Amino acid sequence: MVRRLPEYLMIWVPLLLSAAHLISFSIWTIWISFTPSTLVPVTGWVGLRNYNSVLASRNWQIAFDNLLLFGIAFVLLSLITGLVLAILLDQRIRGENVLRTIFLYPLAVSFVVTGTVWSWLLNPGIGIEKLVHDLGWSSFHFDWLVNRDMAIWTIVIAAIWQSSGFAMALFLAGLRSVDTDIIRAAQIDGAGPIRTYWRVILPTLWPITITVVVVQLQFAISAFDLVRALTNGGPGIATQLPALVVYDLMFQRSQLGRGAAAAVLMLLILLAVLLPYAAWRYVQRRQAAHA
Amino acid sequence: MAALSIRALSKRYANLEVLKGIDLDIESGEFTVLVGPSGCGKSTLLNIVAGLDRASDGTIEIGGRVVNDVPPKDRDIAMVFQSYALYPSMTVRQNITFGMECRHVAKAEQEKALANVAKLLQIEPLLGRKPSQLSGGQRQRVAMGRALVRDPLLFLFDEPLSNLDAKLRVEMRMEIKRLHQRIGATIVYVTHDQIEAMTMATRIAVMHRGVVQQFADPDTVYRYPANLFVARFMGSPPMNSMPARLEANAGGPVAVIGAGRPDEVRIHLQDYDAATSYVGREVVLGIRPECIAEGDRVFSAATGAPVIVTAPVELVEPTGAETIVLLRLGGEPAQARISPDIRPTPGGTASFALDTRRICLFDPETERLIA
Amino acid sequence: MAALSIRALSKRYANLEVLKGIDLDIESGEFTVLVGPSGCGKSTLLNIVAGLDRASDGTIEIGGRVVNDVPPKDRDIAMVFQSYALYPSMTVRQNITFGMECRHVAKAEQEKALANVAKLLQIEPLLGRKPSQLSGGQRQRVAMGRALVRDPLLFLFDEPLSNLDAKLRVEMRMEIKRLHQRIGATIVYVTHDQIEAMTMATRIAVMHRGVVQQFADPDTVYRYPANLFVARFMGSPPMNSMPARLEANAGGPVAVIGAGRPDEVRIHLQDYDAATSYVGREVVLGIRPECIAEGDRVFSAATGAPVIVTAPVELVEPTGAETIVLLRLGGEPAQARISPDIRPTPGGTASFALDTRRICLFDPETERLIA
Amino acid sequence: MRRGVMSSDGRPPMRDRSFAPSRILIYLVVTLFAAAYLAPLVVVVLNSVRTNEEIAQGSMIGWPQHMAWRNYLTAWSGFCIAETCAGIRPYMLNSALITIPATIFSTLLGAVAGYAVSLWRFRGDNWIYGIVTLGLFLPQQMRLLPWTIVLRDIGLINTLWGLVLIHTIQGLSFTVLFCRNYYIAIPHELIRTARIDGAGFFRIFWRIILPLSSPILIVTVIWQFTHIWNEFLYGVTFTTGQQQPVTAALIALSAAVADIPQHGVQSAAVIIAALPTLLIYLFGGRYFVRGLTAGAVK
Amino acid sequence: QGAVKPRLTAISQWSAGSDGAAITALGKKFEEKGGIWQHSPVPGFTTEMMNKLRAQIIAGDPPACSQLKGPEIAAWSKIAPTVDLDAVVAAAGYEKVVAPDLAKLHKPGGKWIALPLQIYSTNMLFLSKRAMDKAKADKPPVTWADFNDLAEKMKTAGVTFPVANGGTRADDGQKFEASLAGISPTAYRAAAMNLDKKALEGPEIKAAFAQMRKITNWMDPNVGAQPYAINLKRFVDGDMGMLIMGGWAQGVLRNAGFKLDDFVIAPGPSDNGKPVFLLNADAFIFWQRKEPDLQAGQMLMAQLVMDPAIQTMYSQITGSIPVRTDVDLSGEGWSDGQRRTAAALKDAVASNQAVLSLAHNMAQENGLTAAMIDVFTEYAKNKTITPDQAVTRLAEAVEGSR
Ligand SMILES: Nc1ncnc2c1ncn2[C@@H]1O[C@H](COP(=O)(O)OP(=O)(O)OP(=O)(O)O)[C@@H](O)[C@H]1O
Ligand SMILES: Nc1ncnc2c1ncn2[C@@H]1O[C@H](COP(=O)(O)OP(=O)(O)OP(=O)(O)O)[C@@H](O)[C@H]1O
Ligand SMILES: [Mg+2]
Ligand SMILES: [Mg+2]
Repeated sequence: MVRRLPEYLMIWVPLLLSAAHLISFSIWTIWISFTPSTLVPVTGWVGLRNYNSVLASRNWQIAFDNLLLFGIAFVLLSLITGLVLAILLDQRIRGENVLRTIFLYPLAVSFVVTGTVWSWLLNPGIGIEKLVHDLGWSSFHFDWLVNRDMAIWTIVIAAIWQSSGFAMALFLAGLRSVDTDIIRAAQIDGAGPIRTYWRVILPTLWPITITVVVVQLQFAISAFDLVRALTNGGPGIATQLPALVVYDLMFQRSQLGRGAAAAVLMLLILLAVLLPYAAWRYVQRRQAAHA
Repeated sequence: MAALSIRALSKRYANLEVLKGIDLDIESGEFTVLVGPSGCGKSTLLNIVAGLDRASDGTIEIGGRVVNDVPPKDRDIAMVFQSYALYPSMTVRQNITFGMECRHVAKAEQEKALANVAKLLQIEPLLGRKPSQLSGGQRQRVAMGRALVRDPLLFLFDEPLSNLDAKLRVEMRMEIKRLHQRIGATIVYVTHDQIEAMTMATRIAVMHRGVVQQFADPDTVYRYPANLFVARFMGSPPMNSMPARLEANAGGPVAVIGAGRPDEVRIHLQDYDAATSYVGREVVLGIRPECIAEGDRVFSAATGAPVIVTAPVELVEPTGAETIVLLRLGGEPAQARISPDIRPTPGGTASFALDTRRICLFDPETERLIA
Repeated sequence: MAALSIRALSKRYANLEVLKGIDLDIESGEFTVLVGPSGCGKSTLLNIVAGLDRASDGTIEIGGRVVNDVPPKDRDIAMVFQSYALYPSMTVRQNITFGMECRHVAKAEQEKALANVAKLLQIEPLLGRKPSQLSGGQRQRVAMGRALVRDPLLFLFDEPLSNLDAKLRVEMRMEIKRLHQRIGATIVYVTHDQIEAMTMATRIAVMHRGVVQQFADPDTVYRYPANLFVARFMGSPPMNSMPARLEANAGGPVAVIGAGRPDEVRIHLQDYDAATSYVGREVVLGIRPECIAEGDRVFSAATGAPVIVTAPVELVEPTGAETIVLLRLGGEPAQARISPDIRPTPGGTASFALDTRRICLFDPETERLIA
Repeated sequence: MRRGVMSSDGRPPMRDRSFAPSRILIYLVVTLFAAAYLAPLVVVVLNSVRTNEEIAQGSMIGWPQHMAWRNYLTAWSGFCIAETCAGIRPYMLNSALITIPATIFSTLLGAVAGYAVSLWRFRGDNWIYGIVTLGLFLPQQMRLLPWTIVLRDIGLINTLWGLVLIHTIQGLSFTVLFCRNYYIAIPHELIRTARIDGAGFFRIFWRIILPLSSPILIVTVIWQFTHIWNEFLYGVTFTTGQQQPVTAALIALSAAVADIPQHGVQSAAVIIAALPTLLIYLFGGRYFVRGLTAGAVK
Repeated sequence: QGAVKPRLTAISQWSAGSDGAAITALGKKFEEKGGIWQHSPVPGFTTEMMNKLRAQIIAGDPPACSQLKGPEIAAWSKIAPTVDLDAVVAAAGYEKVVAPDLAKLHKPGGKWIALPLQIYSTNMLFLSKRAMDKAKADKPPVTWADFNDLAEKMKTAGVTFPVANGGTRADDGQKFEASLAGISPTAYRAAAMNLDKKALEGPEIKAAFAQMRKITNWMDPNVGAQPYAINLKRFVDGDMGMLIMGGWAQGVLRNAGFKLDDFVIAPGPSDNGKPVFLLNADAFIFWQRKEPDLQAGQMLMAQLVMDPAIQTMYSQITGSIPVRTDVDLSGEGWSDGQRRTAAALKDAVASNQAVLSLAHNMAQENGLTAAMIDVFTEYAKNKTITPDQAVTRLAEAVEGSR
């Protein structure tokens, strides 16, 4: 036992620190969500009051609706974008390395910068719309950023720009690891490129797809910096998202208890996404074990 | 009619010439086996025939039509891969019908063809399963089914049995052979297992370094290997080869192994007319291990008495069904296959009978069979 | 002294009993081969001996010391894996000396041991290379070197040759055998290649479903298989087995195959005393394919004349060195190995000689050898 | 083991022999995508050499009238954050001082833990591994205050080491996940042989596993480096004045709400600040894709 | 004292621009007096600054003084001990020169714990000279009716957007508070400052929302979340007409290179003709420290902040007006706008029309303010919300975050 102490320390200390901080922080937040804390954490018990007021607030309701829309639209579109890019790059095209770098580099950029730059580009007064107007096409209209109904889509655009490279990378790797013989078999069977992709190659990618969906969903749910820099929840409160609401309540509005309640609600949303995934993984592993 | 004609086919990858002027004519209904060591170009040749790779030079005709520029799906071929290459996301049923679906075959017809093949291969109970739920042998059978359902001009098999264990391999080998006899298809079959080659082929093409070394029926390949490479490649343990001198003699030439040594071995060559021109020169003498047996063996159908020699024994390996003995003939090492219940002592000497009817002589320069 | 003693060893994984009370005593200097079909527990047993897995029950002694609780590195063993498991990031030299480095052997001593081993295995020119720059055979040799350099009480080999091609396998087989003879090490060797087992072992342990079916020298295993499983597992093609009736007769019992049929085959059992108690009962008769040969074959050292039968031929498979014939004896299917130049016609009949000295009888209930 | 996932051989000819029109279409679409992905970068680069006046009088998108290279000088060492007029240079250094150790620690510890979880197995490993990877999903806003309390209690508040600690521990979620998924594909025989050879946990790690780990280490290093480098919230909350990371300096430049925006200098600063991460992707991108496959698709 | 060298640790969000310049100048003065100035700017939103402050308070290491304003002073003073400044304030005779409403905010428990530094009015009206020329107007509007007339005139005269604007939350808040305060300072006091339930649902609120809708209709809808400063050029060029903004816009305009005669500054519209002053004051709160040098630093800082010369210097840099009502603005270095602002403040104080800005967190604690601004900003961006609905929503928002 003593002989193996260093290795136990090396294994357990980091893992335990990591696990412990996650568990204790979560418990702490849950506790705070039941207290009347405002500026700083205080003890006390207010039952579900914080939850009720968060759930009743327009901010949260809009944020929740937005999350549904944003989550679904962003995940689907970035999945499709990533897949399309991967398939295009898979065609043995010239300059693949350069293109791959181009699609990946947004990952290197901070969300704040992404949000700021896209807010320039998408702003009709100073960005693309103005450019097109100055070029002479004055009826061109692209004002999503300041349009209540469309502003959420600007976040979708910026988020896709930033993270579809990740999906692309995973899909590309997946495409490249498909057994060549299978593709050859399909050719001999008489399948054209489209049918080959659709029927033979893509169905083998769905474990990757699940990974991509989970990672992107996690991104969608915790999207914060990007939104703050791009729309800051506006126009009005049209692009509120739960992460924004949590931060706002906790730190801007000094309503720590409510913020914690919102955070706990966010965690519940996360669990709603993760539990089915975990269950799926479990079933997968069970099946693998039986095969 | 030639089902497949390959003329002056070559294939280069950058600076590497993988196939060098291959010529092959395969008749309809033939079972041709391509054998050769790893990397000799077997798969490349098959892929070019299938249209999955392009030839650098030469022409390919399938059923009398030049197909160099015809895409794989229009070549009327079916192919079975070593890895089976079953579509992992489709059921067995879908795997088999996918090709028909691509060719827009009517549903009813698909069903009929599927039912036939499934019955033939006895995979009816598996139709609803995914490939991952099948055993190796079952997968192999499904891969066969996918090819069989097409009824093509030409079947291409790329080492279809090499992923199976020994027992299953023997079974599937017989099954494929029976299948060939039943449907009379034209088959080109790649393997590097010589037993498979010998037992299944109507003709064997032995390849080495991108060149077809010999293309003949199995007996000819085994009995009269075109050169030393073929001689050594076919058969396990391989044919023994040793330098020998041809001397003139009354009843035809005599091959002398270890000439001048006290234990020199003299072999009268019977019916080996071509040998006369080599009299007085060095040759390479090839003798198969099964032609060296224990001293009291009577080789069946032998017309004359075997040559009996006494030779030093170096190593004895009983395999149960026979005993492999490493001995020295005129100082040259050779392997013998003797009866399982005879176990000479390593280090001592023993008497061996040589079946001299099956001896091959090779030119030491060109390594070609002297014939 | 027993180099390795295994007593009542069992291993359970959750609800699966992989090893069921294994007992083995292996003498110092022995070459023990573990054979058995895939999944029978060979690797599990080896891993437990190596200390990489824990036994659920039973004890293991190495060199007289109970090692159940000794970590692998202190058991004084060396192990070679099927995958070789060479350290990919180290050179050959480092791969071989890594173990000594771990045991803090002095540099000079390391060098000496390395030089010895490298010379023995002829890998001196490879010492500076990485495993990825080696061929299969070379890798195998390095893996051996890593084990040899330790000079341990016990060598464990887990299918060390199964990743090599046929030719290399034969060569390496001989090399390992020579090595064993030279250094006289105690070796436990796992394989599922019976030729390897037969030719290398001083004793073979045949395993099936977590139980040792037979533990004996190769000849005994081949000649007197303890039960039908062993009989069928060892040998390729496997031993023919068919139901037969024992009838009393003057010169000892007679086994009748297909009794009552016009083509019944009657075999006088010589020297098979144990058979008498089964007279009048059904048994399973086992006869090896090489004991069925063409009609004019003289089995060497045979004391009596062979039984000659005329039997229908179903399938003929010439392999070059011999011809495998599927025939029917008294209606029961059987395989025969006959001379390569004899090719009976499938569908017709031919005459076969049976070597009756080597017949085995099995109890149909217990499937055990009647002995 | 990871045989040529990205190698280009083995592609069937189907994909490179398609008839010309479809090739042209493919190139067209790829080019359009590439243009869209590059647009923001181009805009920032152009703006970085435009003067503030030029931007204020025109729009954010435009060709520079005269190259205002000064912007880079100002951004690098000129502009003021309150009384300090040193540009973003000192803050770049701070970011490096936080990012480099945190990246190294989280990668190394993650590698050891991933190695332990995947190749050694111990009681409860799956549980703890599951919890640790859940950390990927815990929103960081939620952790800000607890970290404050923790840093206070261990006396690391307002120090760079406090941030290193935070990023190391939080980074473990990612590094452990990816390292484990990578190591799980390493043959167990390697470990077994080494154990018989007499090597212990650490020797096996250092001598055998680590040399095999470069693909996944590249992934975790790239990932950790960019995330920590780009982090802002903890960076401003847990540092003071001269210790702040470069993201804080960038924000200081852009969030002067009551002033004329300094878009030119801001753009130049953004580019300088993003250079380390951009370069990392530029040079490491290819390995990133390769290692990602190994690490993520399990 | 004497032996220790005064030292001050301070945090603020003033990191750049004129704010940065002003605090830097203040630091210089502090150092001239022999102190050690350790200012730590926290860039970003106010939230980040407060996060930082909170973190330091939780860590038991608050700065000697920090930027904080309005009712937050009272709120934060409850979570950590503050310095009693009564003695220094009394010594400087400061209390009588500070507007009473303002003074109250800085002595929540009856004792001075924080000191205001500068004052802005958030409802100043900036008029573009060129736009006025286009509309042939020469006088700034006094009432909302005047304002609306002028806007219409500008619109017809070809000014694309009669109202220049930004798109931030504070911007939208300012539009409302300017409207309401201009319509009725009394109602503003009751509703915005005292959260009187009845006043919150009163007719003035509805009228204010109606006025705000008019204003937003004249604004450029494309501004998005950009700050108002992005439009300064269009404003000066006469493409936009009027800007309702805090006094700080003057400094920004001048920093951007525009001249004083490019624009006119006037008090925001007030229907009763007398200026309404929406007070926004920046302040420092002083946290209790044990270190003698910090304590000395705090005293020094307090003296400096109250010093008329320092206040003059500070306001001249930022464009604000001094907290002290006794500073003479007639001299060099003051702009007309500042003078007019100071005069307006005096008038407003006299007529009890100086009220605390809601949009800039002077009237309510942050939570309430943010909840109310939610309503304003949504109303500004969503023209389908009727003033009636807005009134209801505002009342609900107040109720919901009490
Ligand atoms: N795309 C390629 N580029 C370059 N060389 C190649 C390529 N494909 C195959 N080769 C080379 O061509 C030679 C023949 O390969 P091929 O696959 O046909 O061998 P094979 O006879 O099928 O071997 P095996 O029995 O191992 O399957 C090999 O040396 C191989 O390295
Ligand atoms: N960790 C494990 N958990 C559960 N079952 C296991 C585990 N390891 C091995 N087994 C099972 O134990 C049995 C024996 O496995 P083992 O690897 O010893 O077989 P083997 O004889 O070496 O087979 P092969 O010839 O294929 O190598 C198999 O059925 C296997 O599925
Ligand atoms: Mg091949
Ligand atoms: Mg095994």
